[in-house]
Amino acid sequence: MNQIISIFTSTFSMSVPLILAALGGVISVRSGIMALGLESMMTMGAFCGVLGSYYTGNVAAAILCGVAGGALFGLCHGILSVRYKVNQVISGIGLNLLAVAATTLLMQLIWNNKGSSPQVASIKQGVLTSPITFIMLAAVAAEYFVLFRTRFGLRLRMVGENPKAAATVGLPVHRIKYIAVVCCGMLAGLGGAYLSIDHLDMYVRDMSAGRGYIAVAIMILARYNPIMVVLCALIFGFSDAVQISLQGYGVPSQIMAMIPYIVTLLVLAFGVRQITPPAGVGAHDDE
Amino acid sequence: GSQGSGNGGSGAGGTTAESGTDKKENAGGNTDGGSGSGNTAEGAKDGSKMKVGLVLSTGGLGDKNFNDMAYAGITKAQEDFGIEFDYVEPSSVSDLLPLDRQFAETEEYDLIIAIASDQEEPITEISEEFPDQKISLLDSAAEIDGVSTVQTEWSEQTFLAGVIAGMGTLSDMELANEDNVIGVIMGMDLPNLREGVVGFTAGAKYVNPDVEVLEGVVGAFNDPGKGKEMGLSMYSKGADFIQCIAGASGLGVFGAAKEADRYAFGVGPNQNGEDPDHIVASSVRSVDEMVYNEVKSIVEGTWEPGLHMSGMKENAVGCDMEGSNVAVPDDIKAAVEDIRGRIASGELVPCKNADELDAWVQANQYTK
Amino acid sequence: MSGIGSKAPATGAAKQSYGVKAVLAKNMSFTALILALILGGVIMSICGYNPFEAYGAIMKGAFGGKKAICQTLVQATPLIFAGLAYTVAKRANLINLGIEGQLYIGALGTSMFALLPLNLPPVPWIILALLCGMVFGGLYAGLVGFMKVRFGSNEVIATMMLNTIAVNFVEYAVNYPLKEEGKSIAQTAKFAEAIWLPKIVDKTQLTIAIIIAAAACIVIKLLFDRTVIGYEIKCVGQNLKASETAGIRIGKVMIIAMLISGAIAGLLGGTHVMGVDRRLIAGFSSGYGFDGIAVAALAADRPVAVILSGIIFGALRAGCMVLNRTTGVPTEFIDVIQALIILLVAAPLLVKEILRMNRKHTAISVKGGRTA
Amino acid sequence: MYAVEMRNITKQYPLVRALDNVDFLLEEGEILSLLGENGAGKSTLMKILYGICKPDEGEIFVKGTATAIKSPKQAIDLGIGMVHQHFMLTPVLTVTENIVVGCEPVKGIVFDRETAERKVQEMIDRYGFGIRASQKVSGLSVGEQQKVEILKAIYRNADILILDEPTAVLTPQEVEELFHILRELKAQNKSIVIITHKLKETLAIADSISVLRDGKMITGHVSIKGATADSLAQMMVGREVTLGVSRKARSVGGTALRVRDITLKKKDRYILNHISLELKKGEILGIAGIEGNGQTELIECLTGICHPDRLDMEKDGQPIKGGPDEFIRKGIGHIPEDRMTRGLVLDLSILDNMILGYQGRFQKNGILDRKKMKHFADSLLQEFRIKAPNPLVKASSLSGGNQQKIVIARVFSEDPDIIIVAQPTRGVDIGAMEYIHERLLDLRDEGKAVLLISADLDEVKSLSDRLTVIYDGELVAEGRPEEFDDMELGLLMTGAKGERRASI
Ligand SMILES: Nc1ncnc2c1ncn2[C@@H]1O[C@H](COP(=O)(O)OP(=O)(O)OP(=O)(O)O)[C@@H](O)[C@H]1O
Ligand SMILES: Nc1ncnc2c1ncn2[C@@H]1O[C@H](COP(=O)(O)OP(=O)(O)OP(=O)(O)O)[C@@H](O)[C@H]1O
Ligand SMILES: [Mg+2]
Ligand SMILES: [Mg+2]
Repeated sequence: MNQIISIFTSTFSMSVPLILAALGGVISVRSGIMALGLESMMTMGAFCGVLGSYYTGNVAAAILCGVAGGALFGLCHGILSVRYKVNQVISGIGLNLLAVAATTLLMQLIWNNKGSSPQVASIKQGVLTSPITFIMLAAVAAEYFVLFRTRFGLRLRMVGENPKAAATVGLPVHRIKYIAVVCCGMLAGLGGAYLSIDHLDMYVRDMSAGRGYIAVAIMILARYNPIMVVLCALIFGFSDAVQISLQGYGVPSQIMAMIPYIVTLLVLAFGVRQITPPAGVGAHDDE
Repeated sequence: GSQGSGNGGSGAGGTTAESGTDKKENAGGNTDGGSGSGNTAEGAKDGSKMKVGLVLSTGGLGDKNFNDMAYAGITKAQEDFGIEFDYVEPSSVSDLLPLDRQFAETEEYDLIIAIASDQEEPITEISEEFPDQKISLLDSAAEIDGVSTVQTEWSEQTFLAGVIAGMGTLSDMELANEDNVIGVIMGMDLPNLREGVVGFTAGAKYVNPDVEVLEGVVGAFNDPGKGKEMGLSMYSKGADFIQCIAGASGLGVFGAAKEADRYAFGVGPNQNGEDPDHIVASSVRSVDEMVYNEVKSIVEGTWEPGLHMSGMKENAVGCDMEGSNVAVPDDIKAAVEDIRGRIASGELVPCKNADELDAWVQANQYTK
Repeated sequence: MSGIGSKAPATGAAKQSYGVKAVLAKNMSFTALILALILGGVIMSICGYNPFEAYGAIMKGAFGGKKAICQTLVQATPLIFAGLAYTVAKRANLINLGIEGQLYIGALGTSMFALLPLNLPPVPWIILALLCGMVFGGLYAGLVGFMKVRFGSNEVIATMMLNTIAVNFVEYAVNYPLKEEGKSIAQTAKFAEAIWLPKIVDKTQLTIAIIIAAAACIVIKLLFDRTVIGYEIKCVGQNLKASETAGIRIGKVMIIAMLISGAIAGLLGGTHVMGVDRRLIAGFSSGYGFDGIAVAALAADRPVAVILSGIIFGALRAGCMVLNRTTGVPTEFIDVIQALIILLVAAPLLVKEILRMNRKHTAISVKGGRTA
Repeated sequence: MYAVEMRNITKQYPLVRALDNVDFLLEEGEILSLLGENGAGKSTLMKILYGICKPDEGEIFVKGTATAIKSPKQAIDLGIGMVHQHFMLTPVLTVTENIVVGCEPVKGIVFDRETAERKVQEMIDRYGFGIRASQKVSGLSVGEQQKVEILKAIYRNADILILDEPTAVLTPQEVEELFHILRELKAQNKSIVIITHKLKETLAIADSISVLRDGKMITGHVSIKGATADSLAQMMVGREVTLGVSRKARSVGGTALRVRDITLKKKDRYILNHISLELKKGEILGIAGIEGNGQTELIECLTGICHPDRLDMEKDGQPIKGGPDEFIRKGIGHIPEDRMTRGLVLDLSILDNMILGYQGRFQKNGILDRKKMKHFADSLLQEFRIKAPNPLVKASSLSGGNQQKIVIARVFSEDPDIIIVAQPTRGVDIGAMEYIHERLLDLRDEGKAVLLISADLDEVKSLSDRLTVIYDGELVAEGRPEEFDDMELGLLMTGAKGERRASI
């Protein structure tokens, strides 16, 4: 019984950051900007969250810092890909590299150790009662509502599908895209902050450990739909939790570690076919 | 993304090891002539003309562990003997050979210190190429001509923590439970870490043959988030003591200990200060002292090639309870000291190999 | 009515030389590279390090002497392969984020073959072992192509999932079935000496792998320029429907593009294990697969430019080693510089704006407007 | 007062001077037809007015005041609306969403879908456009999409309306309906610019004309009075053109292609309903029909792209099946209806596009023969008078008409036995149109079999030796072109008069 509860809490706490980042990715992609930079936004969120807590000792301020850190990189990604028309795959990969290097340097400068930060004040409430979990749930609903019910959502989807057409009906294409990537950065940053100041109480170099990439996969698998994101992330988190729980029964751990990835691959092959991203991803309004 | 550190990464988060990389005094090269290949070292107590090169292990500085400890050791030596040093942080195992070679090629260094057993082969090649170069290889059991290797045993390092856990899980310690279950978590499934696991298990079964030892692998040295889940999962299965050998992922295991209100063991340096109420002890390995001693020997002219052991006898590995607030019952403490003596004296040889574990446990049972 | 400016064709205007800036404007990638280095230096000095000392060390490590150049080429080799692998798939409009996994599987294939006690003469043995790696890597990537064609699976997810699976599988292999007896390191036994890639320069790690890499780039260029399959890959990459209409078998072409891409990644793995480590070690790749994307970006997806681009990144890595050893400048600056290079090379508009090269255009048109 | 006055507009693209010091005037309350060959600069001029392109030089006055129009938003605020030549629609969104986006009705922050749909449906009904407001655009035919584009502009209540080739894909009835709407708008004192390559339409609707040639305005603002199709054509092209070629078949031979019972079902609906047809050597068989009645699918079935539920097809008595490669090899040429998506790989060079589909002929053991390709492309550029700097430039840099010529040149030069031609002259200027028609007739005279599918009634009527009408996946009528008059054809095409079921 204990174990089943443990698997479920584990599933949730591993899914929360993935859901947040993937939600961010959904907004970004829906506005026509590919979101390979999620990893960098999570990293910044995790780092800045700790930084905020370190300097203020206040958890709320820490969360805000984390969100701001993610938003900063979201904005960078936006400016590069919208204003300077950088290939979005490259911008994403470049920012991912930059985020890890920059945070490591900052750790060196601030804490004189480039591996991990000191322990800081943290939320530490466990996933079921954490404020970030509630923000996440609200974000899922809000994102769904905004995307599919509001005027802004309609415009955003229009921009993502066909920026040229959106421009010809007078929509402020760039502004909408900037809003979208900043929101994306905020959500992914919150996901990162969850890792560092809720689940743990410190920043460790590269601690997002590839979650940003997994969030990209989840977002695609979910067909860029906020509700489906939750489902897909839970499938992934669940298989990971089960994998952890089943370790130590003779199967080599490396084989066990493949399970969530194989599950995702199978879902991809036999469950979710022909995923078409918004037609305007990577396109510009003025070409 | 890329993998975490390579072989040899282990626990983290210490307080004793001087953490961090102070900005190096520029070592850009001003060894006013006197270096050559080492013969100036003979008899010199003052090392101010000496220069040492340090090739760290993959994973690099900031691990509050292995690499940071080595760095702390060499800075201490710098203070005491006035030597100069340069160091490098390899980014992958494939870079080890060219880095070792670059040090040797300059012929500026009186001693090159290499860390971790994955440098065995590069060092073998380099020592053949530059037979006059003095090289120390730490944490390796290889016998290489002209190289001083310092061997430590993972099985000795974690054995005493196993003893505490094995006795503690059935004791009336505050956070222990009735289940006869304990656990051990590796960062990655690597052979030398597995020796640590076997040592821990052997230690526990030495005092408590029926104890169940859960094993887990996080899959990365830099994922404390997953480390924590792994820890929580084990605690939920009834474990009350967990030894982590997981680099920075181990920090997550400490988090799990706090959340589940159970016990954990640190590894590497003394990590008890990370959470003195839940970390009972740390399975330490004094890499800093090993580095210091190698430098010292070269300064004092006592450096000698060959295989050196640095075990429990030399107090280089073992169990350190200093700084922990956990109240360990006196009988356990006594047993730990007793067993420490038996290992140091060579009376008891911890098991290293999982295949031999059952036989070893049958053959070795603790009696006062 | 018409102004002076309006008579001259625009190309004529662009040809007018404005000294250094005009030269820079014509070589935007080069300009971006320089700018990234300068920016990196500025950041270094802000953080309190001496950029001249740092760049001196990097130059010394990358180009200061024969050994340094060799080291640069050694570091460049895997990057060239990875960049090329990404480029090939990219031309078919497939984003192959799975090079990392494919190179591990390729390395596994080569190693398995190399560990067989065959005792063939070196040349055929080496060739067969490399081919084996290519087949492994190719099939692993081909699987993604197959999934895409058969199930319509998104290749970005598939390749990312297969990365982790491959890395774990190789780790399993070197920990269990292929592990060297009696060693406490997760690695296979050393290959027989006959199957080590021949060195070009003694006492370095520079083997004929670099030549294989350069040759691969040229072969791929010829493939695109001169062969039907290359032509078809380009068509499929640019316009699926037109390709379908033209009778090109899209599925086949996609799978072939992935096979080639994966085979190149496999060759990376194979040459690495046979040339550098001479055995399979867990975690030997320090993220080559992802670096390949940057290399391909710098080369703007042109196969031959990949060679140069790989060498530039290789030089940074080689320079990083000396930087790390001889100065107190943290190596993370190299990563920062790499990231800046990637971003700036991909953003010629930004570079122009920073250097205020846009001015020239507007200046002319404003002048023309007045005269009109 | 002029509604729009553009002065000294110049626009230079890297390789072409699209507009050279152009003056353009539009009076209030008039309908002006902007004429010019492909690539003359018509779209560019209008895009400048709408704020999509920025001119290098020149001034714009709207309703008398000088304005710098920097974005479509600004143009919209000035009361300008535009129907774009290439659709600006988002297929995954609904008709309503496409139309209202940018000035949506809202309740608070929520998009008020009901009101929007109601309003749009009212407009649709008023103009008799026969689409559903809640439908997704992806399910619409090209003609219907064109209507959505028109509604988009009208919905915004523009005073100045620009229509860039709105009639290219409409039937005569639909064109008539559109003109009716335009006259209505004109009566409300709105000013309208219409671009069309069909001179008949210009004569029917325009009050005045302006003609662009090679980026220069050669007429200024002139009244339509006294103009004839021939005089307009001459103005545009700068030489005489023969309009409406028609040459009768000399010798119709044996059966080239026989198809029986093609059937294609999607979601229980017949897209193609037991179609049978027979195509003879030396004849052009025309299929007239409004887009979306199965033409696309029929073409795809006849060229191997789509595999229908039933297909029984014989060429020269031999059954054929397989993919497009097989069909091409068997000598069935295909000029797709949409050059941008099916005909060309725009990002590749002209050279590469010239061999698309026939790359097998230019290779030996998988290696391409560059010399042969280059030679081939050069000769085609010359023969088909394609305006291009050299064969190595990207196909995307050509104007639409010239792009179309590449597709045609490629297929014609491969000497296929059967050619399936869809909308060969869509958006092509009359000079090029004439040329393409001549070529089709030449091929027919050489004894090839041609299947011509077009929405342009003049085209099918003047070229076909036999004519049939497709409606809702069925062939509803067959006969010689002279047997039908335009009105009757129009009715057949809209299904209003489908009395006889043809099996040809
Ligand atoms: N974005 C662009 N870049 C480069 N050249 C362009 C661009 N847009 C238009 N041109 C060129 O400018 C010229 C005028 O094009 P425009 O689209 O205005 O012609 P048009 O009169 O509308 O022709 P059509 O009847 O084919 O629509 C053409 O030669 C075209 O190739
Ligand atoms: N980047 C470009 N470089 C050169 N020419 C271009 C470029 N983009 C578009 N063009 C050409 O400019 C023309 C203008 O594009 P647009 O989308 O307005 O079509 P258009 O001219 O109205 O259409 P068409 O020529 O098909 O009738 C196109 O004919 C196209 O070939
Ligand atoms: Mg217990
Ligand atoms: Mg046009």
